[in-house]
Amino acid sequence: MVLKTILVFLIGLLGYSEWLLGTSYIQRPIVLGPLVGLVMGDMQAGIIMGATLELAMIGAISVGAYNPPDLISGTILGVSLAISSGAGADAALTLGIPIATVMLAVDTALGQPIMLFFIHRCDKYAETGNIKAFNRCMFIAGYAQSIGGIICIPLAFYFGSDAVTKLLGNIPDFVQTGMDITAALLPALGFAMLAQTMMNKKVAPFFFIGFFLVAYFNISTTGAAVFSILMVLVMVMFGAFGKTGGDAAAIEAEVDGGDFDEF
Amino acid sequence: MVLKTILVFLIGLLGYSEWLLGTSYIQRPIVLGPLVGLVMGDMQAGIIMGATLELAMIGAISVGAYNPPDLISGTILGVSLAISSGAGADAALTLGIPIATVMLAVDTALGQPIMLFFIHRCDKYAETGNIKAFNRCMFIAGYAQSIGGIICIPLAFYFGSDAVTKLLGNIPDFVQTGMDITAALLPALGFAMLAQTMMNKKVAPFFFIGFFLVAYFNISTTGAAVFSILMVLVMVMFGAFGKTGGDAAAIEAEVDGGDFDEF
Amino acid sequence: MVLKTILVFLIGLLGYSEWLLGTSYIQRPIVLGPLVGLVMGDMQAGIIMGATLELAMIGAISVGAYNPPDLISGTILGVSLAISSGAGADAALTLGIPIATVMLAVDTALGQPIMLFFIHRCDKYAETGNIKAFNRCMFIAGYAQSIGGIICIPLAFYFGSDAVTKLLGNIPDFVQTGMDITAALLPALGFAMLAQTMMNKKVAPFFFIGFFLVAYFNISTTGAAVFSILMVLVMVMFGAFGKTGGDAAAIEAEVDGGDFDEF
Amino acid sequence: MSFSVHSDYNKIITKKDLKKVFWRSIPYEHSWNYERMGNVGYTYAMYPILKKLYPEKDDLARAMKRHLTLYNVTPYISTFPLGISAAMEEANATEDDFETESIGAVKSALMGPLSGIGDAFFWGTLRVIATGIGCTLALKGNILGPLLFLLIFNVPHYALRYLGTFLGYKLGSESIEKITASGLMGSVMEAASIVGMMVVGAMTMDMTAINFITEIGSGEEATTLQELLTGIVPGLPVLGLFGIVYWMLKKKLNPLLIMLIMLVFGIIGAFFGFLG
Amino acid sequence: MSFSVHSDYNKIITKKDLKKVFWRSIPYEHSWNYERMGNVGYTYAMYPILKKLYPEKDDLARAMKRHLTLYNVTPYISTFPLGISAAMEEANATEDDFETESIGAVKSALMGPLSGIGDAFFWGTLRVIATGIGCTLALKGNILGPLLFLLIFNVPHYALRYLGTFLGYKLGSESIEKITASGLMGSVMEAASIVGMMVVGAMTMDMTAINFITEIGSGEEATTLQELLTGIVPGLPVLGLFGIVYWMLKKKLNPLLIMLIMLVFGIIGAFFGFLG
Amino acid sequence: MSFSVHSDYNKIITKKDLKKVFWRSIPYEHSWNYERMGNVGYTYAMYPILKKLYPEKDDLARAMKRHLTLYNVTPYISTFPLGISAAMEEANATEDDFETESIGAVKSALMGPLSGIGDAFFWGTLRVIATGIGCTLALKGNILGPLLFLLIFNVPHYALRYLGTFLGYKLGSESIEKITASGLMGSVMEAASIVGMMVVGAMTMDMTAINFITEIGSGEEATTLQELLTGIVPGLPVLGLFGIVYWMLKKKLNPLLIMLIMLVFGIIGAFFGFLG
Ligand SMILES: OC[C@H]1O[C@H](O)[C@@H](O)[C@@H](O)[C@@H]1O
Ligand SMILES: OC[C@H]1O[C@H](O)[C@@H](O)[C@@H](O)[C@@H]1O
Ligand SMILES: OC[C@H]1O[C@H](O)[C@@H](O)[C@@H](O)[C@@H]1O
Repeated sequence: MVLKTILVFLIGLLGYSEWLLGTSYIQRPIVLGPLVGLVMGDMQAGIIMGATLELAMIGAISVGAYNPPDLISGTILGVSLAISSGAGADAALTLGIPIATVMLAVDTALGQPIMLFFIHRCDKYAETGNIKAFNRCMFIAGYAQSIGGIICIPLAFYFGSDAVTKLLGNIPDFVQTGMDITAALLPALGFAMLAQTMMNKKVAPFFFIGFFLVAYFNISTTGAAVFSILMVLVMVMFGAFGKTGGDAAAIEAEVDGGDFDEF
Repeated sequence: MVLKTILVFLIGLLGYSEWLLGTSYIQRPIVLGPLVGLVMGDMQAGIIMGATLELAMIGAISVGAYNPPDLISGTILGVSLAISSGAGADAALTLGIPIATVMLAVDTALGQPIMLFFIHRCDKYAETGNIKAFNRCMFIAGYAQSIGGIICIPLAFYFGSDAVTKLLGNIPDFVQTGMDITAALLPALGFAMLAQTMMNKKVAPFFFIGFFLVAYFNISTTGAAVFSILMVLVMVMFGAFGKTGGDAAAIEAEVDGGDFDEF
Repeated sequence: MVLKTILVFLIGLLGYSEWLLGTSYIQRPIVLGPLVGLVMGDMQAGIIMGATLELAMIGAISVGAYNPPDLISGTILGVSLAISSGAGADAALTLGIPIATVMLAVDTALGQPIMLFFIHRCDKYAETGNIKAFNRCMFIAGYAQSIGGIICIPLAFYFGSDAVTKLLGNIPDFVQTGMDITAALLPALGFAMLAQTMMNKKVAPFFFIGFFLVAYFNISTTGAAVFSILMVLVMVMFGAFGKTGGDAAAIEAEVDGGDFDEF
Repeated sequence: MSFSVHSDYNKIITKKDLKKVFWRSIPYEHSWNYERMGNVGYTYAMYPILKKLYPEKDDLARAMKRHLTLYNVTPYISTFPLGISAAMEEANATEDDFETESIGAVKSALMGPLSGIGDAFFWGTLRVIATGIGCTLALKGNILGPLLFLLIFNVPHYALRYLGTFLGYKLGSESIEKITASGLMGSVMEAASIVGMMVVGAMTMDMTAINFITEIGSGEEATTLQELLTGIVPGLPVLGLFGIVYWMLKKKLNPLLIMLIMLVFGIIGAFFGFLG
Repeated sequence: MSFSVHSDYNKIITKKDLKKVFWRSIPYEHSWNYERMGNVGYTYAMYPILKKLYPEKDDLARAMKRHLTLYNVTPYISTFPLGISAAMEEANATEDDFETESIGAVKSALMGPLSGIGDAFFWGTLRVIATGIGCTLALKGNILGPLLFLLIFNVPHYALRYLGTFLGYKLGSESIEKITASGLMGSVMEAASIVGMMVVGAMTMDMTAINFITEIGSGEEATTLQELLTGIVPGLPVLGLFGIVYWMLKKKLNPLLIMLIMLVFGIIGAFFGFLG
Repeated sequence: MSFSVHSDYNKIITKKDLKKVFWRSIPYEHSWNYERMGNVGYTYAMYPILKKLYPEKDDLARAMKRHLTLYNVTPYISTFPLGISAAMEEANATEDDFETESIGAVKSALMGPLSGIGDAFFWGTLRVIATGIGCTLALKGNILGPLLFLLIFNVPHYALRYLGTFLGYKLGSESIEKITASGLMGSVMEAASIVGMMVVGAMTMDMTAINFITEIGSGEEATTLQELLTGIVPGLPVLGLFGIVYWMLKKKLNPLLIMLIMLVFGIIGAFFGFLG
């Protein structure tokens, strides 16, 4: 049992290395399923269960800002429990999906804040030029976001997943909701930091043009890019650039230190 | 009965002073109801009936150009009749709402044209500097639009509202419809007068840009304002203003007295 | 029978001369019906059947790029068969509509390519200044697109339309579908040829602005025209033209022979 | 920029004058009409300012006429644009090169956005809250219902209406000073008139309506004249109406006459059923 | 500007020439094709004008080629752009510094809006009225049905078609005179070519269609290649098609050959089911 | 322009350096976070380039900081913008008048469009195909299922990721040369920063979300605070959030502190139910 637990732990680690290894899809159920099957002594079942979970979870990918359930813990625990209890592929589904959901909650509530702490350490080390520490923090940050899964997979496998899930289920709902809300707010910080490096009086209006093109007309970012490129081309053709617009210069001089900086 | 009629008339007058008194909501059923109750000797009933009407009419507010039923006559006559006939809050509703609708028709058909006559007197007195007359016309104009209600409330109360409503119901339908149509046309006159004070060759295209932004993309006026501000900011930044564009000047010289003035 | 066949053929020819004669609606069922009736000896029936088909086919007009069923063959054969078999107006419908549909297929599959061949001859003759040949090709081109109907109407009338329709029905489906698809592709060729006569660096971005205004916001071509006129007016007012923008000139010099020409 | 509402009164207008504007803003909606909306009310509230700034009768008349053009704003914050107008009129009266048209342009540019915000807050939020609380009590016959209803709405209402006057004046006079100092007055005036013009264009489309309901065709092909026209260019009927009225004004037709023509047109349209 | 349709004929083109244009506009749609639509018909109608303006064979050939580019307009008002083109060709033939490209630019800019108005009026309104009246009578077997049908439609049709010729010419020549006098010819040409280009871009998207129906994935995730491409950028497939054709033309491929390639592509697409 | 991917390496960066970038792009998403997304991964991949270009420790630190701003792109084509950045950094290190800000502007401008294309191809197409084939086999218990799944996806993935590096570098360095030669560097930089700014604005709206679910009113009149705010101006809540955060950064608040404030705000919002 201890050996199996270790092996299962390693499969989990492999899954959580997905992004370290090029986002190459090694974390998908169709890949992890067989490995778990091998450990549990029934690879055939592992392949089939993996494919079943894969199809059921085909929509669970992260594009943009959507955060899918944690397929890794779901697959590993679901498949291993199903095989050990002699149940079929359906059981892997019924066991795996709630685990994946709970673990997503744990990871957002616990993993994300820890991760962001290390991301901010990277900023510091970049400034001091300590590249080793930078790399280390990056490495840790990546695993930190999966801290829940990394700890829970072996525990749940060893002690039975029921016990662990119940325990974790005690995190109050509002904490998870709050974390989800925060995850949606956070890009504002990233974009604000980015905008600050680019902002000056002359380009500021364009930030808002892009913003409101999306807000009012519901077009995609690509659409905003298409129109901004065409607009800039027209401006170039009609000589908007190059001449240091007398007005603009005067305005900069005037409003500098004025309201905009306070914004 | 005569005393009560006078009191009811005064309540009506108070209601129609709503806009003179800061649009402070004294005309709402929840406020007028209790006053009518007091006059009719059952304030408790007035409060309840007022609140009932208030909730039923919660959507009857004038935002932009929508013209709601005349709540004042509806409330006063509805509540007073319901109380005097010993009926409940429901009766106030069933009596009040048709009255409010008929009175709206009377006020649009009769009140609005009279009002506009006095509004135009204001223009004249502003020009001659006769401020007293200006104020008087403003005062009259405001009550003129409610002329129907002001006259009808005491009459209906005294003679029974059935008789009066029937009488007024004889206004042909097409007159009311016609007045409603005209009310929607009239802003064109106001905006044309406003545009005329602002129009010149250089800004004329922007009138149409604003117009068609709303017409084609169905955005709000605020949206048009947002985009126009951003556009103007860009123009300022890139020095569109200040230089008396050679072309523009030439064009003005050329087309002056040309087609546009005829528009 | 031969005389009638000739007369029916002439009616067909008249119908297919619709566009030669000013698109004056002589091809509509309501007009052709009576003529066919006259030939068949029952003008009254022809009038009624024509009107019946007319109403049923009221939507079958070509506006923009939509290609309606071939009403000419449908009406002529439908009405003549219905009258000769002593059936009523309903029969004219049931017979006429499938014929119109099959003939549309034949005309797109056969007529269009032949027509385009002659259209391209016109280009050649315009260049060599051979105006007679130009006119001849134009004349032929117009009838070429209706080649199916012109041949089939007398044949079908003489041999019975069943036989002919069956014969034509043997054109495989995918050919007709393919022709329909091609018809929708062809404007790209026309517009590309047109664009090539107008394209230069300074106006190229505007092609894309027009294109994407329609693609992203789903407005009509007229809408794109409205906004482009307003935009150009603003540019004129603020002096975008006339000065040979230093930048623009430099760019032209630079990118000439560059990527854009390869596009 | 601190958030104190008190500005320096170093020209002609005093705090007392602005207080008058506040008081006279109260009947602002009394004369609200379908032709030029709050124009008379606005002018009424501006009167003390204009009177003081323009001792000459002719100047005063011209100034009043200036404010008698169409205006619309949520009444509860009407003092804010009034304050700005006061500051601009003051600049107009005291500075030589001030472009008088900018007063109207700025007013116009603010109409739409201010109404959007004001309506959302007062009609959409505060009123709904007041009605909710008031009715809950009143339905039980409690006289506190109507009283609370009035208080919940009117305390913030009058507070904001009062503050708005000074806020508007302060914003107006400070901006004018800044812009004058920067020597960009010309550009800013032009920019303001462009924004004003666009907002007027947008509002014309937004607030005017004409609907030709004449049916064309029958059965499935049936459509109305309105659909046909807006199918060519959305807003065409409104634009046509606006164009005709604009042309009539150019031809010096009396606005009252134009109004009567519109009235007759509307009633005829309803009678024959081509308008709806 | 008065509304008389008669212009001064003080250059080369006479009223008689324009009448010829009107007559030759009648077969305008006879050679309507999917590639360049009304191009041949337009050129046919322009011929008498071009013939007169360009006595040199080479000039004439070049002028005809100029009008053989894609054109589309409601046939009943085709004479209006024809009249404008006539005036512009005249200016081109008589003035030295006239930019020939502007003839095509103005034509292109008018395509979309004129068709919009023309279709709405003739196809959408007049035809429906004529059909309604005609059918009501004809259904009772009355021969007046078809006759009235033709008259109701064609009397206004030919009246407008006739007038359009002179109106277009007048508008064209007067505008040219005005613009020449103002010395702004250069700006106006540039402006016209911009509007023309935008309209051509808009129509390319509007009137070309290509639909890759290949399915990708299955079940709930199923989508088509078309949806995927337009999901990245709407109009991408049409733009790609246009780009390829444009590139082929640049490479001097014969348009007839390009057409054949498209035909083969379309049929193969239908056969293998990747186009629909 | 030929389509060979090999460029001349005539400055500092060599092919070997770019290969390092490719290898180091592999863990790109490992440190993907909700605050600045792929920033650390991007910097990690850029490191060998930066190290070589900026021997001075200070310069290097500044360069790294430059790339630690928010970045997002489909991981499989991350090497393409990395290649461009490499070329631009090289120009920055070797040319005197290079505007450093343009490096970030170009990166930002490419974020949205590249992600759109990359996601559609990799997530939308290739993955779905791989899953389809893989699962069909695996459901029968065939071990080829998972293997084919991995191969079908990863062979094109790594091929494109590898090529992208050199393609990006080539495009970047060639464009820079061309632009430098034309003397238009200034204009292009300005143009790039405008496009970048617009894309950042668009993405801020696209990728940030805040939803005030507090209900206002009851019954039919019921609405939420969110609807009220977006009814005034769509995107207002997101813009407000962005504005506050921007202001906090201006006030030199530590980003980590800001993040904590947001976290607390989010959890309180969830607890009291005003956010959702
Ligand atoms: O829309 C602004 C404003 O318009 C009119 O003045 C009235 O309907 C007001 O109630 C409203 O606040
Ligand atoms: O849309 C304009 C025009 O397009 C084509 O030429 C035909 O469909 C005509 O019937 C139509 O009027
Ligand atoms: O949208 C681009 C990109 O965004 C994030 O980085 C992740 O969701 C990726 O999977 C995705 O490709």
